[in-house]
Amino acid sequence: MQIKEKTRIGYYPGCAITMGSSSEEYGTSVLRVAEAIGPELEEIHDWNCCGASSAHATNHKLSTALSIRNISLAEQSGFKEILAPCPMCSQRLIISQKDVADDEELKKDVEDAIEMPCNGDVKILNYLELIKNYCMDEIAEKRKKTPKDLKIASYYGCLLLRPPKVLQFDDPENPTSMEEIVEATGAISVDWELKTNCCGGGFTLSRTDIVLKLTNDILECAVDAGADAIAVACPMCHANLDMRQKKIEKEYNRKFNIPIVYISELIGLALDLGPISLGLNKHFIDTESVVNAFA
Amino acid sequence: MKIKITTKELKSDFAKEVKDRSGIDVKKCYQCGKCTAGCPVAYEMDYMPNQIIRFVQLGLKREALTSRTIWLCASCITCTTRCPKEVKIAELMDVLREMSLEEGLANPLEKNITTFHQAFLNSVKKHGRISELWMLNEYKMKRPKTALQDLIIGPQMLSKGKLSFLPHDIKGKDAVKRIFEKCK
Amino acid sequence: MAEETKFEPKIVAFLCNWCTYAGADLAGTGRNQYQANVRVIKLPCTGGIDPLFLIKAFERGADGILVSGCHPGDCHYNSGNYHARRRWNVFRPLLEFCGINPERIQFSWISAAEGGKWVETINGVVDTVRALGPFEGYQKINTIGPDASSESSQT
Amino acid sequence: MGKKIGVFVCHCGTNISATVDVEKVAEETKKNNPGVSYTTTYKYMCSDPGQKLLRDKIKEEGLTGVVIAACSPKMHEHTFRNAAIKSGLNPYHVEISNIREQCSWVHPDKPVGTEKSTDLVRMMTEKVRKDKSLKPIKVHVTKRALIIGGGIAGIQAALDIADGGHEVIMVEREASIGGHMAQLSETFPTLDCSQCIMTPKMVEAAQHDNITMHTWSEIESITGYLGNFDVKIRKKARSVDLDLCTGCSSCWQVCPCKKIKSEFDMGLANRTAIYIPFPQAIPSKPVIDRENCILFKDARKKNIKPNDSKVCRKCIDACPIAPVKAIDYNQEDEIIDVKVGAIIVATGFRELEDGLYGEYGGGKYEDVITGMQFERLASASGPTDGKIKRPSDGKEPEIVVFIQCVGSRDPSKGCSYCSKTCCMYTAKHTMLYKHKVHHGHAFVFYIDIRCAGKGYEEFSQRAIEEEGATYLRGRVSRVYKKGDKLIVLGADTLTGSVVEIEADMVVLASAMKAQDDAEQFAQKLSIQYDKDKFFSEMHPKLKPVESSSAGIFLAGTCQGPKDIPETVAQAGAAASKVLALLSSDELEREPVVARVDRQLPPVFSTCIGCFYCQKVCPYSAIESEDIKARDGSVIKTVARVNEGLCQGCGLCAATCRSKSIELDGFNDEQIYAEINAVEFN
Amino acid sequence: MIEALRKKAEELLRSNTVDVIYGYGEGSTPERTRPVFITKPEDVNKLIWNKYCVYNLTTYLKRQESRKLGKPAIVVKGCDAKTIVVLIKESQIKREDVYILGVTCNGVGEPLATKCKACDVNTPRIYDDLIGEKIENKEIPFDERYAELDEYEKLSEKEKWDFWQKQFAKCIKCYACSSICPLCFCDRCIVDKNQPQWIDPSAHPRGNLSWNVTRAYHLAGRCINCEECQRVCPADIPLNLLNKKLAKETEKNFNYRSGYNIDDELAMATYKEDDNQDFIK
Repeated sequence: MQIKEKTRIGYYPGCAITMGSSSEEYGTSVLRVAEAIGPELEEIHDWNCCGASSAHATNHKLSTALSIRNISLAEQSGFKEILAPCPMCSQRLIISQKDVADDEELKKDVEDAIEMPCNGDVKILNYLELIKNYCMDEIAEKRKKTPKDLKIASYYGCLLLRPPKVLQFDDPENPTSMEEIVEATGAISVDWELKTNCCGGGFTLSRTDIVLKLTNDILECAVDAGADAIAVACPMCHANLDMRQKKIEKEYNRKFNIPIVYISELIGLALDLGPISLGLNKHFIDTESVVNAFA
Repeated sequence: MKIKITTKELKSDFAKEVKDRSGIDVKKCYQCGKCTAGCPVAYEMDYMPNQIIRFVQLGLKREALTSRTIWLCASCITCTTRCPKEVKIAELMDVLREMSLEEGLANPLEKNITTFHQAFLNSVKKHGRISELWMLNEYKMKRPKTALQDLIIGPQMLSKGKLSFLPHDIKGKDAVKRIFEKCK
Repeated sequence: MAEETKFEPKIVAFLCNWCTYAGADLAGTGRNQYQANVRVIKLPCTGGIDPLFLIKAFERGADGILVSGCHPGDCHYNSGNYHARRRWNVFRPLLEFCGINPERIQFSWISAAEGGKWVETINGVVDTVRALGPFEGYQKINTIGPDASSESSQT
Repeated sequence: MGKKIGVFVCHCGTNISATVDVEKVAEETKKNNPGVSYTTTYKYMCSDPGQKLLRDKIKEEGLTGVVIAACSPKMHEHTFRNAAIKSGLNPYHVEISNIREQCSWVHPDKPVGTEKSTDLVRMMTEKVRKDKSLKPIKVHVTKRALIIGGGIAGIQAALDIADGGHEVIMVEREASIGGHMAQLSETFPTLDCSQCIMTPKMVEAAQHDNITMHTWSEIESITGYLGNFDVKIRKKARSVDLDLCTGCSSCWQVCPCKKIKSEFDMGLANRTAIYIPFPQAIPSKPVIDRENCILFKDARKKNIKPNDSKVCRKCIDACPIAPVKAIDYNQEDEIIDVKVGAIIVATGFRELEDGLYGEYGGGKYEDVITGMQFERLASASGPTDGKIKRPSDGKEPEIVVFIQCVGSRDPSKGCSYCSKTCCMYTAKHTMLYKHKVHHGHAFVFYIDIRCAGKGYEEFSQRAIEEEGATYLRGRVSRVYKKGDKLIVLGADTLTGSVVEIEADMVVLASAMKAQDDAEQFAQKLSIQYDKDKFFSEMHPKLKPVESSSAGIFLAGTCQGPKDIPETVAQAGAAASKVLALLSSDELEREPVVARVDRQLPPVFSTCIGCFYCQKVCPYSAIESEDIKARDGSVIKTVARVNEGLCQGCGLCAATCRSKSIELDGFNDEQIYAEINAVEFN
Repeated sequence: MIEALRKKAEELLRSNTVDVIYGYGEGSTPERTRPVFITKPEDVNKLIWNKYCVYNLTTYLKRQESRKLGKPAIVVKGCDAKTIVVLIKESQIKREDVYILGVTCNGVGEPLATKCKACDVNTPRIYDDLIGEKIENKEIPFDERYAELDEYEKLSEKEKWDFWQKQFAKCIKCYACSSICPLCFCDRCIVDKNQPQWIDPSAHPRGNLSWNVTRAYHLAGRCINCEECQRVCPADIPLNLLNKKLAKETEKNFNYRSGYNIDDELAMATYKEDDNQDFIK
């Protein structure tokens, strides 16, 4: 095997997936997988929240400044690429980067607010992009387990794909990146229709009713397509599909009980990194069926 | 409703204001309704997304800024993605929300949503990052009616170690605070 | 010299045959009056106007020049006006750089249907150039030394 | 040496003389312009006596140049030039000074008008001084027309020209003529069967004595100009000898490759490898699809001549023609040279490709079909014998959703224009569907209904009022599969609501696009095309069938989306233009053309051969010419103007830095004289 | 570097790849160089390369005297190499008829020539052989490349007029500017056309403006900024300012830089439908 020098990539976890947060298992599994096969992830020093929907929904300049501060910090540490596993974060960072590139005045204001310059030459990667760019060969080489007949519905949601002209990642209507990764872990991809639908995202607390309806459609579609589990790469999708699942079942009177797993967890299972260390015990919906498939 | 167009309305040139702020040119929209057709939240909205654009086209500022629709938009960007005329509709909603807050016109029926955004940003302002528990706390205090709906989830999250009691302050939290000040 | 009569600028207009010349004719048919300071030189197309023509007109003593042709997309020769536009895009800043007021050379698209626009444009050019005064700079060098034009048949 | 110039100032009744002192103009002109030997004024110069005055004075005074100060040259330049010819003066020594439209009518102050008129007359006398005799350009005409494309446009134009008594060469790249119209089921707004009106025309064209047809052929190159085009046609190897073959069908009946998607049936049915595209094809003789035929595959693999392959050979064995079989595996492409005088381009359109609309499945769902596919489903000679059946399972669809503007009016997919025909054909589709599936429901999503044509509005209203189609105003955002249904997410902006329909089949009113190779083809012909790659007409209003190159005309959808009546009308118009052109042996053209400087050796030409002129010429009228020494070595390469192609815009002349190109009628000396003659003091 | 150059030159001559090398040779003083035309392999030691090699040798591509020597290999700096691109685009020479000996260059002249101050072609963008260590070409922002113009563009209309009138008044119509210019290759220059005489060829001040404006305009979208015109002007007229102004406008309006890309269409022989027309009413 070739010994490659590990590429150094800035790591921007974002609030949702750090330890002690709602989706810490995503962060944990991303880091575990990176240790095993990925490039070297180095946390951006003293990063701050990207502002998420709340910022861009109410104050464009604030939203841009909060995101750009992180990019500038990364630039100062000499990173050429940043991984932001949370698609809310990666989307905000990419959009902000483009907005300042397109608008000199905004750039000036933002640089003034964050008290730092911003060159804009750092590339921001979402998690699927990172895996596709750096880890596909490694997964093939180092895969230890092959799941038995595990059918996975890959769920992208909104933020990985849209707006496509800015993010420029995969086909916005029929993406296939996640399926390729799922298949690399040895699982079977099921073709289903709602993989790019919206789960209601940030409305989980403020308009739970909307979230319940949208997630019900998604769960129903995946289950009807024969999926044993749904793979995601977004903490919000996960929160809505996993934590809210019991409530959905009650509200719409249908039993799903379908595990929602992070794509990083799936990779981790294929590499035999151990379910607990990947955080699979932290899910609301029991993930045992998935873990067992890799036995 | 009746749309009354007066010189005052025409002079205000809402569409131009929107364009100057965001670069979004609503004149391009020819009202095909594809945004509405694909909107996952449209069923809850008081006006369809295309109608909001129509308000902007016609200079009906108040109608647009007091709508519930702008708050119900989930920013899933399906509309922008599929718009045949490349109008950035989701981004337009952002601008309208901003203007709505500035003018104090945010629809009280969607107070949950505006309060959530406020609680979220307050947490960022204070700590530099989100402290989910404290953010939740602030939100629930302000919107007590919503407190019950997450009664089951909260404790379960705590038990799985998913809600930390300690807010995590970043070193540069003062810098973040200054960002908030400068971006008012 | 005291209260002499109002300065009447001389304007040379280079027009394309198909649009602006016909537009100027239409202004006539409609009896739309305008100032008489313009002398029209008709060419098939604005694409056929060499910047040398403009230089020559200034040399001869023009105070202002108008170049006018078909609107983009309407050129009788498909692309003549587009090529012309490219030329003016570089020639105009060059003259400006040399200290010639760009208002002395104006460009317009006037279609065969725009008699009104022709009238407005001519009046606009005449008024603007009248306000600028005679193109003394050029006329001054014109009078130094012998007249170079061997072709001249004027007095 | 000097010219004797006569100046005639017209009163135009009082149109001029009311505000211009014409006598004074004449007097001043005579006084101040040496060389002006005669001046006069006259009440109406354009009247018969006025013209006679001109003719007489040219003779009497021996005038070699004339200025008429009168109305705009657009009015009577032609009149006066013709009068000059009658007195033996070359007409290009006559110039018009426009003192009516551009002076007397717009300047009410008489002294001002008089002064300006005097100026204008002087400018023209100076120009006349430099005028040269020009001869009209004569171009020989080859009395034969080329028609490119064998669809309804091409066929109509070919028949019209052939009936007019001229030879027509028709080139069609498919194996049969007929084009899209042959694929259609019924036609709007009368619902008559397309085949029934198309097939007789196809037969007529094939049997016409004046029409030579080359199917399975393409244009290799076209050179030359108006009246004299040299055309190379590539007759692609058909593998079947058209003279020997009788179209008996023995070969395609035995062909074992039966699973090839039929292009004619839009992929809804299969064909064999040796095939005729459809039963009524003309010529009704097969072609071998060399990509898919197993014999050819074998030959390619083994790198041997096809006829040496031993694989299959069933078709040749079945061919009853003897002693020489009609099938020739080794047949090669053949290049045919023809000379023609005029060309009609009728290359048609293509339907929008699948896959562009990911949100409608991007071609993934069998039951989401295009408009052309629906035509085949509805056609009595189609794969389902005219029964409306879903492609996936053959079930009769109970709810069909028609989506309009798929690819039309959609700049985000690179297509901003309206395809013009879809509103009508969708209305037609709903009717055909309702006629065949009485209990079915048709829903149409539209943005605007555009049915401007005779009987069109009534037709589309009939679809709604009588046939019960439900029209919903809004675009569809998403189509996806749920079970065996298709979920259509649309909007109805009139009620302000989202509409979700569980449909059995979806029909996309796909846009009409320019042919894929339109751009290269246009370059081959030196004709212009628009941003959507449709060929551009010379003038959008007044020259709608002329291309930007003289002698090349446009018919049908290659110029832009249009329906059958409009296509036929345009084809007829193009044909009549060609007939007019072919009616004379020689063409005369205004001699306003550019000319590249030529000099005696050793200079030959001041042209340095930078060829900027060639790059800016809108008509590809600039050629390069090698000036050669006696030993054949090239001394220099310079530009040359092809008079047949030049339209006289002067772009080249203005582009030339050394002023080595000049435009006759507007040459350097003439313009210089005009500029110089402006009175600046 | 000189050794590499000489070796390559010798090789090219010996193999009959070319008939002549246009290069730089020693001048009368160490600070001077002069063009040399090497036709014999044994003469290659006459070739030199140093920071005094300011000229643009491509001007010899248009001259009959040098053309007679046969197929050339020509020593070019990055800036000079751009000329060849234009000459090829304008059909004055075929690519295969010239062998390009590109030299990498960190700037010439003592003090450094103005043209070198914002150089982004230290390594030529076109060559057959590269002599010298490859230098990464910088990307220089638009404003910086045309900074030289700033002080003149700032002048008032009257100041501009006066400045240029003073400059043009010095012109003696010696035409050194056009004869040195590698892109002024017309057999008959426009001033030599006398029917009609568009431009007064005598040293009349009026003709001077017309001549200088026309000369500059004829280089619009073509000049590659070698500054040879300015260097040879006996009256020290800052001719290159005019050329540079036009280069700036061409780039600003048409996004075109002469000599940079052989695949670009010549700026003044093409157009875009959305070209600027702000100034057209």
